[in-house]
Amino acid sequence: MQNFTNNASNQSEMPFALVQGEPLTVIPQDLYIPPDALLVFLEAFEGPLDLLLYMIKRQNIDVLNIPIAAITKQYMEYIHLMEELELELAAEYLVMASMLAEIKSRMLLPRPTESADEEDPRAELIRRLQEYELFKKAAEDLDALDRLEREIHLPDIEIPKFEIDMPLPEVQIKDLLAAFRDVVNRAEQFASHHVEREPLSVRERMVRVLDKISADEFSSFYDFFDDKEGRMGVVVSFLAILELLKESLIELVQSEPYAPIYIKAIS
Amino acid sequence: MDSDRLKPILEALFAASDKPLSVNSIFDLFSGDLEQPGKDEIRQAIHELMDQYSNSGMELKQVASGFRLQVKPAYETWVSRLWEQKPPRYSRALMETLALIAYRQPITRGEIEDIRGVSVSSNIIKTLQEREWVKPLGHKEVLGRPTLYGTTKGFLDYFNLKSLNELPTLAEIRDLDQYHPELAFVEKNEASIN
Amino acid sequence: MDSDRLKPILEALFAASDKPLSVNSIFDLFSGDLEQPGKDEIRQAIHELMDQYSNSGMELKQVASGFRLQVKPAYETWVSRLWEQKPPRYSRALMETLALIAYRQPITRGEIEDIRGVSVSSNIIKTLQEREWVKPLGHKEVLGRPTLYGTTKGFLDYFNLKSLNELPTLAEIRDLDQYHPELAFVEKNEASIN
Repeated sequence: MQNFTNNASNQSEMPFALVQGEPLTVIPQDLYIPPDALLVFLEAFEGPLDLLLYMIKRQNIDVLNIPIAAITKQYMEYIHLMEELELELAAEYLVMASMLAEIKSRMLLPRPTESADEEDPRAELIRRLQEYELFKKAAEDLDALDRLEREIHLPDIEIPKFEIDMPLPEVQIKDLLAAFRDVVNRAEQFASHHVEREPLSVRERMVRVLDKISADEFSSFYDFFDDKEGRMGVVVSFLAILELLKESLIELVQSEPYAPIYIKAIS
Repeated sequence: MDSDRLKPILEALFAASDKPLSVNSIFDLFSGDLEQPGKDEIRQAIHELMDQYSNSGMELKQVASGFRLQVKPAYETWVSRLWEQKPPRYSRALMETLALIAYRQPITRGEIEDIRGVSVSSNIIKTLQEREWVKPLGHKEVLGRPTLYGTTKGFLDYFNLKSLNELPTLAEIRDLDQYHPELAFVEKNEASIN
Repeated sequence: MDSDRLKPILEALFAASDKPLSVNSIFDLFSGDLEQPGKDEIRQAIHELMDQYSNSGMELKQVASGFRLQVKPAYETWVSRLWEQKPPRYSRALMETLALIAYRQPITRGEIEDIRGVSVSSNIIKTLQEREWVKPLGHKEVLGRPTLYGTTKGFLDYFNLKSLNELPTLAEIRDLDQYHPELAFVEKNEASIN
C-alpha cells in the first residue's frame, strides 16, 4: 500500500504500463499502482462502492461535491486496467461505471433553475456511498469488539473425576459428516489451504500399512499386495506406500536390482 | 442458604460449565434441595461474585444467554503465549455482512447486496449460520419470498455482549443540510437512510 | 513486577491453560518482557494465590507437572448436576477434529490446526483417545516429530462401518446438501447407524 501513496504526487510523466503497445501515462494521480500489485490492491476492495469511497477519500473530495467527471474518468481507467490485466472483472464494477456515466451525462444537461422537484443526479450515489460507509465502519467496530477465541478465553478448569457415571456423548455419523463438511468449507473460504479430495481408500491403506510394520524389523513389500483384491486393491496399496514414502514415514530397502524389497517404519 | 455458602457453589458451577448459566438454569440445579436458594438470592450472590473478581485475572461476565467465567481480555497478551495458533480471522466481506444483519435485522440477502453493492456469496451466509451467529427468521412477503436473517444469542455471546443494544452505535450520517444548504436533495433522502 | 500485578496475570494463565503450568514454564512465558518476574517472585505469587482461593469454589492445586486451577471436589454434588440435567454433547471443535482425523488420517495435530485455523486443545485429543476412537500411529519425520493420529477399529464399530471406505466422500455430502438442504445426508445414513 505504500507504493501508490508515495508515488502519487510526481507520477504523471512516466509511462506506467504498456497497454497494447501504447504507453499508458494517464493514470489517476492517487491511484498509481504497480501492475503486479494491482491484484492485491483489488482484493483489498469489497466492491465498487468501496473503491469509489477510497478514491473520494484519497483525494479529499467532499462527498457532497464529487467532481463526477473526474471520478468517472478515473474509475473507467481503473476498469480498463483491470481488463488489460485480464482480471476477472465483477459485473458490479461495470454497473457502477454506467451509473457514474449516467450521472455525468445528466449533469451536463442544462438544468432548469429553481426547480425544486428536480433531484440532483448525484443524490442517489451519495446516499449509497454514505450508507455503505456507515456499515463499513460498523463492520470495523464489530471486528474490534473483544471476542471469544481472540481476546476472550473461556477458562479450562479441571473438574475432579466424579463418582457418578458421566454419560458419554452420543454421536451420529451425520454429525461427523456435518463437522467435516463445515471444516472443509471454512478452510476453503478463509485460507489458502486446499483440502483436496483424496481417495479415502488410500488413506485407509496407509494406516493399515503403518499398523502392520514396525521400526525394528523389515516386512516384505509383497505382503502388502493381495491378489484377491484385484487390480484396484493392488493400485491402492501401491499408492498408499508411495504416499507414506513421500511423507517419510517408511523406508523401502532393496539390496540389489530385482532383489526382494522390504519396508520398515522410520524409527 | 446464606450467601457465603452459595457463592463458592456458584463459582464451582461457573468454573465447570462450558457455557453461560442463567439465573433460571442455576435455580433449577438446586431443585429438590432442602435449602434451595431463591432466584433473588442467586442474583445477589452473582453480583457479589462479580465484584469479588475485580482484581482477578478472570471475570464473571453477563452475556446474552447468561453469566460466564472468562479470562479478562486485558491479559490476552500473556494468555496468547500459551498457544502457537493464531485466532481465526474473518474476511471483510463476512464482517460487513454480519454487521448488516446485526444492525438491520430482519434483512434479506438482496437488501444486504443492495447496500454493499456486491453480491453476497452463499458461503458467507452458510458460514455465519454454521457458526450459529445468524439464523433465518422467516420470509419476506415480497416476490420470491426471500429469507429474512437475524442474529442469535450465540452471536452476542461470542462477541461478549448482553444484548443488541450493546453493539457499538452506528455512526450518525452527517447532517449534510447544515454544511450545504443549497443541496435540496439531502432532505429528501435523509429519511431513507436511518 | 510487583505481586499485585503478577497475580492476576498468573490467574489468567492458570485459567486459560489446558494443562498444569510449572514455575519454569511460567518463567519462560515472560521471557523477553521488560519486566520479567524472577522464579522466586512467581513462586511467591502462586502461594499467595493459593491462599486467596481458600473461600472459593476453585483451588489452585499443585500436581506432578505443575499447578492447575481446578474445581474443589467438595462441590462435586452440584457440579455433577450440570451433566445430569443435559446429556453431554461434544463441542464443534472436537467433532471437527474427529472428522479430520477420520478423513485425513494419518494426520498431525499441527495439520488439523492448519485446516481449522485454530488451535486444538490437548483435551480434545485426550478425550478422543480415552473414548478409544483415535490412536497415535507413529511420528511424522519432520521438525519436532509430531504424532500422527488415525482412527481405531472401535471408531468403525461405533459408527457401524466396516471400513473407512464406507464414509461418504465430501462430494457426496455436498451433492446431498444441494438436493435436500435440510435433511442433508440424514436419510441415507440414518438406517445404518442403529
